[in-house]
Amino acid sequence: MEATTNIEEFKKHHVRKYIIVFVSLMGLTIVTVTVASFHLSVTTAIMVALLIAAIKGSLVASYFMHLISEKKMIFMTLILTVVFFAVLMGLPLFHHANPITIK
Amino acid sequence: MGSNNITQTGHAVHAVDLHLHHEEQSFWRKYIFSTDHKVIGIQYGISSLLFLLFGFTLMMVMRWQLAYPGEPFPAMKFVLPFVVIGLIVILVSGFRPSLGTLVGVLLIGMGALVYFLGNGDERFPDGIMLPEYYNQLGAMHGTIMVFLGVVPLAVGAFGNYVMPLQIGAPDMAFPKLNMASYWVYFVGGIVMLYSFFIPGGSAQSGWTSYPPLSDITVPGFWGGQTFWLIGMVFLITSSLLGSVNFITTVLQLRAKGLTLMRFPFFVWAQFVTGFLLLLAFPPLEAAGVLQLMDRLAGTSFFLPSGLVVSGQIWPNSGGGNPLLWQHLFWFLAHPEVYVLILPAMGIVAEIITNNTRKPLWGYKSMVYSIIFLGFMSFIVWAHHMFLTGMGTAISSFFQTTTMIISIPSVIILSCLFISLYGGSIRFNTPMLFALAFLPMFGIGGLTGLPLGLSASDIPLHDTYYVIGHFHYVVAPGTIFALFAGIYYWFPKITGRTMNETMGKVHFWGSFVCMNVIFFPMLIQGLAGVSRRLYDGGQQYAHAQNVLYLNEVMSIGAWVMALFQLVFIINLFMSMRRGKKVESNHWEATTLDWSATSSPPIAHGNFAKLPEVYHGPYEYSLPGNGKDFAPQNEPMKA
Amino acid sequence: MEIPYTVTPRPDSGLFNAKLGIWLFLASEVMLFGALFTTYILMRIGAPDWPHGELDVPLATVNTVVLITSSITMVMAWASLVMKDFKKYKMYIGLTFLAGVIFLIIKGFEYGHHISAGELPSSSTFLAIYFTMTGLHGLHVIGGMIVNGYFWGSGSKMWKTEPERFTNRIEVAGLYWHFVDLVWIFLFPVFYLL
Amino acid sequence: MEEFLNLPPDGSQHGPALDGLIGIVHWLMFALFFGWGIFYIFTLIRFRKSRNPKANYAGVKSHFSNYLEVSVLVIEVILLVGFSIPLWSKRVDAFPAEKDALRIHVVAEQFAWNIHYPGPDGKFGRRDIKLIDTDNPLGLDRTDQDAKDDITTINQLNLPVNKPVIIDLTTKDVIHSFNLPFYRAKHDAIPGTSIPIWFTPVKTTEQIREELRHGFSIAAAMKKVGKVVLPQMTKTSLRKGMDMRDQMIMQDVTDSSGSSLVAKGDHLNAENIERIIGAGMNEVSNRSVANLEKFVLMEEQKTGAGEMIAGKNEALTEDVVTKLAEAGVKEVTARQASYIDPFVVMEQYADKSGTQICAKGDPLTEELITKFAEAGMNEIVLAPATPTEIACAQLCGLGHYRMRGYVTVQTPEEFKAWYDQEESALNPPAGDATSGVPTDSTSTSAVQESQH
Ligand code: HEA
Ligand code: HEA
Ligand code: CUA
Ligand SMILES: [Cu+2]
Repeated sequence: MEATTNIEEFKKHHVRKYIIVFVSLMGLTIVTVTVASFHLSVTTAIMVALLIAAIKGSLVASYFMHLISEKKMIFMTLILTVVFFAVLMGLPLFHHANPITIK
Repeated sequence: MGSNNITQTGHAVHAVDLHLHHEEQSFWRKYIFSTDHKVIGIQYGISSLLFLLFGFTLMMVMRWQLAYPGEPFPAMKFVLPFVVIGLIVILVSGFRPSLGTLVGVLLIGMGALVYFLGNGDERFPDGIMLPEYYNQLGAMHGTIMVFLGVVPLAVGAFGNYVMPLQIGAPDMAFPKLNMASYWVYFVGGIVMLYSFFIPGGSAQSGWTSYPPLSDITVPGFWGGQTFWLIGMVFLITSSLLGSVNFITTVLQLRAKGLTLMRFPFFVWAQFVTGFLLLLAFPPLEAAGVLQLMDRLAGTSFFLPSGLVVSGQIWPNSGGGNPLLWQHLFWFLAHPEVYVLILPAMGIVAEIITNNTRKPLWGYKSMVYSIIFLGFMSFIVWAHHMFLTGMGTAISSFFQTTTMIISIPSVIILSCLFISLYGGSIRFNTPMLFALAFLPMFGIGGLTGLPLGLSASDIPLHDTYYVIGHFHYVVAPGTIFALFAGIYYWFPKITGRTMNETMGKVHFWGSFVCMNVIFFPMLIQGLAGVSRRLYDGGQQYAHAQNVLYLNEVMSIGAWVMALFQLVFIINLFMSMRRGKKVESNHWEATTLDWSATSSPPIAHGNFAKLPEVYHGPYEYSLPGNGKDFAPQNEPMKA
Repeated sequence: MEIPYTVTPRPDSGLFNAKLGIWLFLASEVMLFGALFTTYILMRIGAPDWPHGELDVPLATVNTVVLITSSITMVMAWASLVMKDFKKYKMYIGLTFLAGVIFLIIKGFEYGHHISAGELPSSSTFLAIYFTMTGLHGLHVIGGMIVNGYFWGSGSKMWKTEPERFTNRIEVAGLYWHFVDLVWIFLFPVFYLL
Repeated sequence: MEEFLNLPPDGSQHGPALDGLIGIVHWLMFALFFGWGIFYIFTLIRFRKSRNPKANYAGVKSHFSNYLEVSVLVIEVILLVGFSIPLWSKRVDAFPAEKDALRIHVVAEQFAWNIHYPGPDGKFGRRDIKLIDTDNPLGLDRTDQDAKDDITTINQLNLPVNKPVIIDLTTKDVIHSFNLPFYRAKHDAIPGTSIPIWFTPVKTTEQIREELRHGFSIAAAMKKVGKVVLPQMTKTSLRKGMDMRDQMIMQDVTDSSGSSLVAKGDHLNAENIERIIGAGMNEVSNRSVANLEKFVLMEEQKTGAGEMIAGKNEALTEDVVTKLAEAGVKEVTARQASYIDPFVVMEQYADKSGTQICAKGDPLTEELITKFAEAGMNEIVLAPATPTEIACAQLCGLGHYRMRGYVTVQTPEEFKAWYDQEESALNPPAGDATSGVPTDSTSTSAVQESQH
């Protein structure tokens, strides 16, 4: 962060933001634990849990890790990573989707 | 250390440079735990050359068994050359504490190692090689060549030494990390070597280490496979540290005016390679951890239920998936093979432009191709697994991507060919090696095509055709490019040139032998001979009429070793006796030659950080006076 | 010759070296954990049945809270440095370290419980992947604690000589620490809730 | 092109298509290689420094390389869409109807192929890993109704010609790769899953063998006759710490109680030396290890007493060498043996007087070679005895290289005869007590099968 930042300004803008994020993270944790006790069907449960985790994850990445205001170069790197990460996640698909079977 | 020579021959500018920025460092800080990218590059270079030699030796031992199955192994015949060459190296280095002497001693040590590896009841009872030992040699040859030889030489040594100079950087972005990367590599290498000495010997499931075989042969902690895995974790970590450093350096420390499209092609190659290492290696690290868990904690990640080994039900929980390993392994290993080739292409591009005295033809399309190549290399991995039970959809996907990825290679190679046209070609040793790279990589790459089509891969998969395919790319391909690089940058590193006559002997000998070794592999492969056969195929009827080639190939390999001796002697003799030369000996344009004095050693590459005014290969520009325009000099025209 | 852009950002990229470096490193970590999550999916698909409720959800919830808290203290530690408040920094980074300790202690209890109940990695692929992933995550926590501990202790001397560089270092350490937190945010539902 | 590439003979229905694809790809490869190759050589000569001292900055202006690259791309698309993908799809999607095909299970293990036929009922019996033992490597549950008529063999796969066969492939331990080079079938066997593959053999083993006929030079074989010096018996005094592993012990040594310490034929390695010394002996008779198995005798060998040691054409095994050493024979005339894999003679041959030497299909022996030589023949025609084999293409451990099975593709009648024979061995018509366990069919060698 630039050394010239006005301290008061910084406090107002950033520290408040961090606290809001923190509170939402806590809230979402409670939500996900509660939802888990609802006995939803497996697919729904997985969707919900992963959705919440994704939201939490993006909060951490966006605010704690300042991704939201990050430089282009880092975005490019991460986009590349995300693409290959997706490929990696698709691996079970490659494996299971198309076996040789006798029809 | 040889760097002694280097300091002695240093130019005035460089001495001043040293004086300005650094008080005298201790021996250890300067040569052993140095953070200077050039010293680290040399460390990588020496270690990886030794490993290459060692990997080659393992193969020469194997080739004995392939040529003369079941005949007693004449260990001493393989030990003697090491001792002799070690003594010669010590001799030409003049019996004083120097890099040459150290390497001479190491070579003699390697002779002792080979003696150890060529004897002993658990390897050669009654002088005859055991099949399990053959498998150990094969697995370790592959591993050592790829992970301890070529990658560290291409990336660790050339990347480290040359790349920062070419972009006008004072050093790597993270010098300490750079040092750590070398030492982690070193430890990984030692772990790998050590595994030969444990009971049961080293890993023996191929360099691919497919489970369940790798899980169940010599299970438990004291199995060579465990050491292989631990060694790999070190090597992967080293590569990761290195790649973070490389990418950051390229992006952050490039000189003023050095825009991306003014990069020398070698820098592009290293840059793309950095990303391949960064993103492809972690999955193998994960897979390595999983296999370690299988071996040490008794988990079943790669072991399905219901395994019966030698009539006994294998005690484990089951439920795992053996193909998972293959996916994770090839997810790395296909990008990895491009890690083996891209730096080589970079080196070849530098040398060809320099020795044709004209710009690289199609620089831009080459850059786009190499980026595309890097990207695509992540989505072709399953072409190594066509025969593991793939339906049409998935196999179509992977063979299509495989065909697509061959196009950028074709483009790069075409550009290099066309670059020759209209040049004024100087046939010096580096150029000879670089030129030979083209058709050799051509053969290797072209033989990839029938393998990449799933239907024609059926007869060819896991035959010597595959072995022939990739050796053409890595041995007369990459290794030749690396030789070219050594001859080319030697004056940069030492201020002297290598002997041309010996260089040419080395070239022609290696060129002929390489083809004698690897072309017959394609023939055997088409005849259907499987790879990794202890007796070279003697048991099989379909192999009978190509069996005679085994002896031919083996003799080729041994004769080639003799030509490598010429190289080793040349290398160390030239360090002391080579002709002293100007700092821009080859009249090159890139910053590594034009902006620094030769040889720069210790911290500080440039008296003043250079500024770049134009593209990398402005040779023979009409109206520019001399036939080359260094990047740091504004063009006159 | 000094290496440029260790403290000030390079104008065209807007980044100082270590920031780019750590993001690259994190990119590789993403691929590392990606491979493990893929393994998880494959193991789960391949298993005849996947255990539910075998793990201790309350303890893990506490651990989630602990890690999230450590993330905010980490970011506050950095923010304190930006606001030139070294005392607060010391407190926050200390708290972050402490949170790491608590996390590991709780994790240790969980592990001990499983092991004494005979639930070993070798018992099933579920336990295998559970131990492997949480274990590897634990190692990452330990790694982060070593770094944070260093910056709490002798490493913090740099504040006096090169405050900006030190602030950068804490930012970088923070990025790593948040990533470790982020991994846990996914591990938690994946193992405990599903 | 296929001939030029020297692909092995092919006996499958789909093989020509695969070979054809390999051929076409190689055309492309050669075109690119020689096209660029000529350009390359030309530029190297034309633009060498002495001929062209000043380089041309611009170089090539034309864009022919773009057209070239595009055409490579187009050809590759054609290869994919026109050839490879349809061919692959045929292999993995277009399985023949179950009723038209023979269905077999193949279970690999270190280092053998277990073959499981369903028997006349067409149903595979239950297999259970708990039942696996040396007699029942498949773990077949013979009490299961479906298993009663199941035929199992080891390393011997019999198939009828012209009938599609579906093979369900799996393995008990590590990954193997089921490879029939002469039928262009290859697929990995993965533990934990069973993967079906299929192909149709259209040539019998017999026919493949015909295609593999090749000359064999008797004259060349006889050039390898020479004197072979045999190792002699000596006595060696032993010291602790000696290691003479290249020596073979020529006597039995027992301890005082008469139990054997080392046997004749053991090697004189450090361990054995220690044992012998331990028994209080300090001298032993020995000879050096000969390793002459590749030689066959050209004349009969007898002891001084006229006792037979070894006949003409017999190999110089360690045993024979030992006997010769004991008899004090120093040197013999012998010939280096000519073959490793068994071959059969592909013609009927007679000597000058018209006496038949061999019939077509006789296995080639050293004895036959000598006979041919004596009859003054220079060249004969051979073929491998068991050309159609099952190879293992995936590294599977120390025995990977010798994991070899046999496929015998027969006429439908021959196949039926074999099937019935196996079947009746399994369930003898009359109450034969020895039934129950399937016979190990490796003994039914492929040579006899196809000879008839
Ligand atoms: C540096 C290493 C390297 C490189 C660059 C390549 C490049 C390629 N490889 Fe190779 N490959 C390996 C190393 C490499 N490979 C290794 C190590 C293995 C085996 C691993 C194991 O199993 O142990 C392997 C195995 C392998 C397989 C698996 C085979 C099997 O197991 O059945 C396949 C299948 O698709 C394949 C395909 C390809 C393709 C399509 C390319 C393409 O990228 C090639 C593109 C290049 C060209 C098409 C050349 C262009 C030529 C011209 C333009 C004309 C030239 C003219 C003259 C020279 C005169 N490779
Ligand atoms: C980069 C990779 C690389 C390289 C360069 C080589 C180089 C060589 N390889 Fe290698 N090989 C592999 C990677 C490589 N190999 C892999 C991955 C496998 C598969 C393993 C498996 O099955 O799992 C394999 C398998 C393999 C086999 C098949 C074994 C089998 O299937 O059973 C054979 C057979 O001949 C072989 C031979 C050779 C030969 C003769 C060389 C020669 O070209 C060697 C030439 C060597 C040099 C030219 C070294 C020169 C070095 C110096 C001169 C050093 C100088 C030293 C100082 C200055 C100090 N290799
Ligand atoms: Cu079975 Cu190789
Ligand atoms: Cu590949």
